[in-house]
Amino acid sequence: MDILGSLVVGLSSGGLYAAFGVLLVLMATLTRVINFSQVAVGVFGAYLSLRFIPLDLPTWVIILIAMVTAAAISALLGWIIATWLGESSTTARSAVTVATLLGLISLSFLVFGTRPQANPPLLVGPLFTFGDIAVTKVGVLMLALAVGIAAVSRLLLTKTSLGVRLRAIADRQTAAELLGINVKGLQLFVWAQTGAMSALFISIVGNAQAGSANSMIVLLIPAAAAALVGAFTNVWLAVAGGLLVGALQGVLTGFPSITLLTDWVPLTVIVLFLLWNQRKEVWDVAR
Amino acid sequence: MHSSRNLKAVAAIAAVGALTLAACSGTSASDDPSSEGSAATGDPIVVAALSGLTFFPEAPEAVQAVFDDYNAAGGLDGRPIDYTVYDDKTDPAASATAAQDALSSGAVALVGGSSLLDCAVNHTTWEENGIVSIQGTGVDPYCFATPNIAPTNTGPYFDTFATLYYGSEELGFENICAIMVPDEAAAKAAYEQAIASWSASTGKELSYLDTTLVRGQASYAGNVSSLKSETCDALFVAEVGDAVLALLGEASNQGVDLPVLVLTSAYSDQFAASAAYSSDIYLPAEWAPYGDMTIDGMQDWADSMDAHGVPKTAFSQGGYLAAQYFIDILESIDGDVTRESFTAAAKGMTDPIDSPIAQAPFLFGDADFHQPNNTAYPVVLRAGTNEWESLGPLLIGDEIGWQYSTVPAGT
Amino acid sequence: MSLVLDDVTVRRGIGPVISNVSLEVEPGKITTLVGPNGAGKTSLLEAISGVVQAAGGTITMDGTDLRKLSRRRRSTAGLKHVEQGRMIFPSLTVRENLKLTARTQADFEEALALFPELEKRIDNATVLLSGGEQQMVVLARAFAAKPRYLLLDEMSLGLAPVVFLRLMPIIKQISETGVGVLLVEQFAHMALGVADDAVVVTSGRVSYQGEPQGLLSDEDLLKQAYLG
Amino acid sequence: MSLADTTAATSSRQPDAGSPAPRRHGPWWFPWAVALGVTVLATGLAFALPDYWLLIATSVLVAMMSLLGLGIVTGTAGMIALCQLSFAAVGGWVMDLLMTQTALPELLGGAAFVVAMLVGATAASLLGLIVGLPALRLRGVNLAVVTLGVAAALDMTLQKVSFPDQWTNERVQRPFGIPGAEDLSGNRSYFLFVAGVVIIVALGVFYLQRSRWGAGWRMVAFSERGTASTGTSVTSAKLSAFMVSAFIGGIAGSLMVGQITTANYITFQTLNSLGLYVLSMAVGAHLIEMAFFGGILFVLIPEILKQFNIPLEWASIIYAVLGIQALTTKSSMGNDLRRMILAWQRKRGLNSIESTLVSLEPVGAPVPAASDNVLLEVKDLRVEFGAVVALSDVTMQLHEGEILGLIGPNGAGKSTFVDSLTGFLPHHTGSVTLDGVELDSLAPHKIARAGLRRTFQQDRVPSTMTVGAYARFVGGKEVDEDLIDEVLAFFGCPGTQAPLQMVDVGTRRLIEVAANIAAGPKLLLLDEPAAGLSHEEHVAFADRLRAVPERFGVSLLIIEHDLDLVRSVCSNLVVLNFGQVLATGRQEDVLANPEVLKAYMGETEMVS
Repeated sequence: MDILGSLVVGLSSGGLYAAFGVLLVLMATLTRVINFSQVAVGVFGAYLSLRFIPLDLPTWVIILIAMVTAAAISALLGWIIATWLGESSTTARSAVTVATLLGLISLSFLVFGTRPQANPPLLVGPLFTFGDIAVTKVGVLMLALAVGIAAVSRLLLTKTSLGVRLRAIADRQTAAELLGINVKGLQLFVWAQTGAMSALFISIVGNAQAGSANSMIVLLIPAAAAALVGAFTNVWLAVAGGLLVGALQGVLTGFPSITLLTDWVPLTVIVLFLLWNQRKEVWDVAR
Repeated sequence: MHSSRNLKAVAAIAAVGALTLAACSGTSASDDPSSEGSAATGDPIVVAALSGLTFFPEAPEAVQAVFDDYNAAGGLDGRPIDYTVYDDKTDPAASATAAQDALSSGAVALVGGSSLLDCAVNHTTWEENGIVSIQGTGVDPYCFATPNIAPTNTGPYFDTFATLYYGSEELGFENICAIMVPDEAAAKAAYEQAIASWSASTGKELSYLDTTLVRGQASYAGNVSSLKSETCDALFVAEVGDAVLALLGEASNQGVDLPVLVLTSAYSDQFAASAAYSSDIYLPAEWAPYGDMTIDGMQDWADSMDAHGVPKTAFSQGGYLAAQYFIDILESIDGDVTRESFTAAAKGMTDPIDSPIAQAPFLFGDADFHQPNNTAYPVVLRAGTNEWESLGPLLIGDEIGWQYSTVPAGT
Repeated sequence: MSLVLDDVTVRRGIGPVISNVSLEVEPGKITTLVGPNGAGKTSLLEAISGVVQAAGGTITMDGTDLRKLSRRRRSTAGLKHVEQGRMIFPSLTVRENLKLTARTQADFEEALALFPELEKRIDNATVLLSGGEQQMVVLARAFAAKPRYLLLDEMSLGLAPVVFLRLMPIIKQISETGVGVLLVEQFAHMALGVADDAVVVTSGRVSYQGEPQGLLSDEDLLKQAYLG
Repeated sequence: MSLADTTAATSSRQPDAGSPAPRRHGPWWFPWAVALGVTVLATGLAFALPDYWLLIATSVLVAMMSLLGLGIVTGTAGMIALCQLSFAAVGGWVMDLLMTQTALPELLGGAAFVVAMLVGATAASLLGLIVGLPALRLRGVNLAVVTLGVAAALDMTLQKVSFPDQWTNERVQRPFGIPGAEDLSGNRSYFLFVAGVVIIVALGVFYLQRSRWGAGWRMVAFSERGTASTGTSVTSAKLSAFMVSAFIGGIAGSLMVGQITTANYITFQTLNSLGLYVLSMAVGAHLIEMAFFGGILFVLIPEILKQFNIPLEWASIIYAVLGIQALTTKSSMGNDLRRMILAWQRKRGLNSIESTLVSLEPVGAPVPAASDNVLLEVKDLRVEFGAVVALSDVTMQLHEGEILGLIGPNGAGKSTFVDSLTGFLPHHTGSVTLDGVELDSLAPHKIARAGLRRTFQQDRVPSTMTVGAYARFVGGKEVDEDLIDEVLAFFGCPGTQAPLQMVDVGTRRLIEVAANIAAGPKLLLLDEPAAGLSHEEHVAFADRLRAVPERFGVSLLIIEHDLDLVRSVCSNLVVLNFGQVLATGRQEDVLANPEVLKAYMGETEMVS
């Protein structure tokens, strides 16, 4: 398969990875948490919203319910971390999200069962095709969302007073607090926003990629890999990382002879990239 | 809320180092004295099952429903059936433990089990301890290839054969492309045997076979895109419901609209409601289509399920049948009901039990392997609808060249 | 109406770093706190602003019990703590740093007017500024919030004395607008020069409290206080 | 160790002469007694437990094994590792392969299982090495993401290749002819076998935790800089943690496979690894008894739920809640328990630990004189942070045998100077040579090994160790135990048995100084060693420091604010101001230099 073709295939799922990757980067920079529950809250919110389908509500209301639910769960998680682990290390803060991931997966089995969720995708079909290669609508939308969120967050962070406060918190949390900035409130805002976005993404892809609670882990891993490419600091590299992971996955399935290596290649590529990118020695604390 | 109570219980019991906790006892099926005057109250007959409760709760629920009715009607000469389901968490270690649990409960037989790996893990234990299992839904190949297990369902390997056969012979697809998750080596071999059996019967070959899938794949983009460059007029997918949905979702996104042949595990209302695919989806139902009340026995089944609040699905059909078969064999026993006498009765069966629901008579008997059910009833989910439609006619394995496989493993 | 510390004790780890300290900061006046390194001066400021919790005693600001408030509430109530080590937000520009606290354009301009030299660097990221300019940003930022009380910790840290000299009159100017300033300094003479009150802390206890002139005229006392 | 012992050991001027050797490891027989007790208990249980509970008890032991391994990475070394069952899977897979696809069982008979298990565990530890390799660069939580990726990738690989017993439909033979899972008598013997393995591994972990490696893991969890400065590579500490953890995980995997005699990828799924991780945080699995308790919880919570017919998913939710509770309170059941025991001991007066520095008789050594040999030569050292020049053209010398003082006002660049000398700021220009050896391009731990050590302003002494374990770790492999006792006693530090958790911060820093002296570097940099000490302790500390070069052969460079201390121990001084050397020379001359006082105090009037 040619390079262009594989990139296009990568776009199909890579857009989603990129979108989640951007959320993970935003969370890492603005709240100092690598959020292992990022996908889980979205899936949980989306599944819960499906319960409202029998009420014959318009689709946008269903999605809104998903987003609000996910935002609430995410904000609750953020509140727990901000309240008890406000000054703790990123590792300690992130560890809590591992526990919530476990809890959300199990809760999802209990509440929603394990059958496929009636979670119809919002967008189906290719946007356009040339030859055997199809550019999928959902891939393009996801990529657009990833780039859009990256761009909007950048604008928000540089052009608005809210953004300036968020950056101040990211720079020095205690100093920001001493200036009277509502650190906890703003961090909860970030948690809620990224939670809502997660639910939106899951509602868009529907059960084409999130058919069961398993997707809470299954989608997290490539998304985290994408964010890792951006070293959890650079949204644009995370977008590129998402596409890279998607493309590698897509291309490698074309080579059944190396099927055993296929699952390891994306991880290896990313780790090698990071080892190269972070080749400067970094110490755990400034001094 | 359950949770706080559970936590307290856990804390209290864990704190005293609860290894000394009394040996486990399954909760017994509560007799319902209010229903009929003749409810069974005698010495209970203990029956057990292993099930991945999270994944297949309906099969054992259906068994319980049948037994409740049976007990209410007086049981076996006043002796009720005491039925316990052991959750194997779809985990081999838990399954092995649950097997010991079931054995030490004094169960005379295992009825209506439904687990992804129970047969593979425990079949030697059943053999060693002289107990038979009338599996509700058997999945792994050992369910169909060992002496002490006889499932009521046909299993994914016959399903594979039947759905391919229906595709090539009835629907006339010339170029079937297949995507399947091989799971374990034994299952992979069993699938390969099923495909070989289809080729032997029809003289056809798959145009394309992709066995690189794994459970819980993040994306099927690559699999679908590889498929697109092949010549296919139908797509066979061997995966469970949610994975099939995800794969078909990706296929739709990439503009694939081939007719699809899937396995019976997709046969549910949820699947029908969730699928958004622009072509027909065919599958071989293991029993009479669960929505078709015109078939003999289906109304009884539906009434029983409704009375006990069990969902009417293919899985509850399996459980219902397993329980019915069990009672039939139970009532054929002369003298004391024990594990030994039940096993002897099952293995000594010569007259099959007729069942219109299964559409094939059930015989345990003394064979090295059992696959009493080898029929499939084709159904379809038409593009744009969300209800399964019965197609028929019934496919009977013996008539269309199905070759039983006796040794499941080996590559 | 003042910032009053009564019998305050602060613990870090196992032992107290500040024991039974009482002092008062009046609006419009500068109270200068000197003492050897490790005397607990920074810990005292942190206890006032809430970075650490005081272990004992009372801290009130214009009658409000500060110990009951979170550090953010203390800040919004009008207490601004300028921490040691030039706590700029490196990725923010000078303008953004000031806008962070300035509620009105007038506040912003008034704060900027303290240091007209910042105007030509207004859209530069603060990380690119010199140490002195960074300290100016930090001071202007605190002033832009229109505080009632200002805690200044070691403004001179790493600054050339000539730069620090530039800051002193500004601090005086700020206090003259009615702000109560608690100034912790190592450059004792300069800091005492603008002080209205002087406090010396050694080994976590107040060893001198009174007129800054009294301290300045007693070299031995000062040297003792200063060098430990 | 009681207070009386401490005083006895420290009040002697020459502790090496005739004072009783202090206990170092607690009673040596203690772990063996526990092991024996557990063996007896396990044997009793094997015969007393009903069949079903025997299986449960076996599962408890296997879960404990997984947690023991995990505890090393998560609890001891402080990293997030989400692939513990991947290690188990690799161990189990290799064992399975050897047992079902090779002639090993025929060759070795009953012992084949044990050999295969060890080979499997070794293979698992190789995977541990590979997983740990990104630790070369990726710090903190990024490594967690990698472990999660490994868990998922291995999950998929296992699905594709299957466990080898499935290839030929053959069961794995249990060790020593123990019958398979279908036979109840087999389960009894297998339980005993598992108990035996667990006891051996637990003993191994017990001694490892107390070894240099174990100390290294604790140090890494507490401070990477602190670890490097003791001459231990942070990378190898992390790698060894991963490797040992994976090795034990591999053994757990073999035991799991042996329990059911066939295996399947589902047992080793990522989700289960997450559950184990969360549980290990909740119980504090770095403590052996807590790993055991965690094993009980891991198996018993689902069992109890089963009894009440509650869906087993609640078990994971309970782990999650316990985990969140533990993480948010920054503690674990194990740590809570230990803390309670320590508090109780303190109440009983068993653990009154304080420095006796002031009660020591003064040595009365003079300020040491410098020899002619230049030990440390710094030329044109320059450090920039962005546009800010932190150090410019710093040139200085330190002679063998002297105590050189480095002074200067706050922010003058003193700490930057120490950091760049000891390798924590690799991007400096200029040259640093110690005894003729160029240090510039070396990593911090190499610099420490070359004989240049440092202490830190902040507390870098992990509270999770005993004084002795810490001192032995800092002292290095070849350190003489008697020398450790001598130096600790020389500085009036608590005895080696004292847990650092019970020691106040000021005393911890004395212990840091003492341990670094015992390590025998050519030169030791002390970064504000006297902060946190009382005036009396200052005086006693200075008195002891003056004797160090002569007595222990260690030259000192002291960075200090406290001019009293500097005056009383240093022969020569270097003054830094604004990153430049302002003055250098004999102490009296430098302190009399008006420029110095001006810089130091900001005022010329201070000269008096």
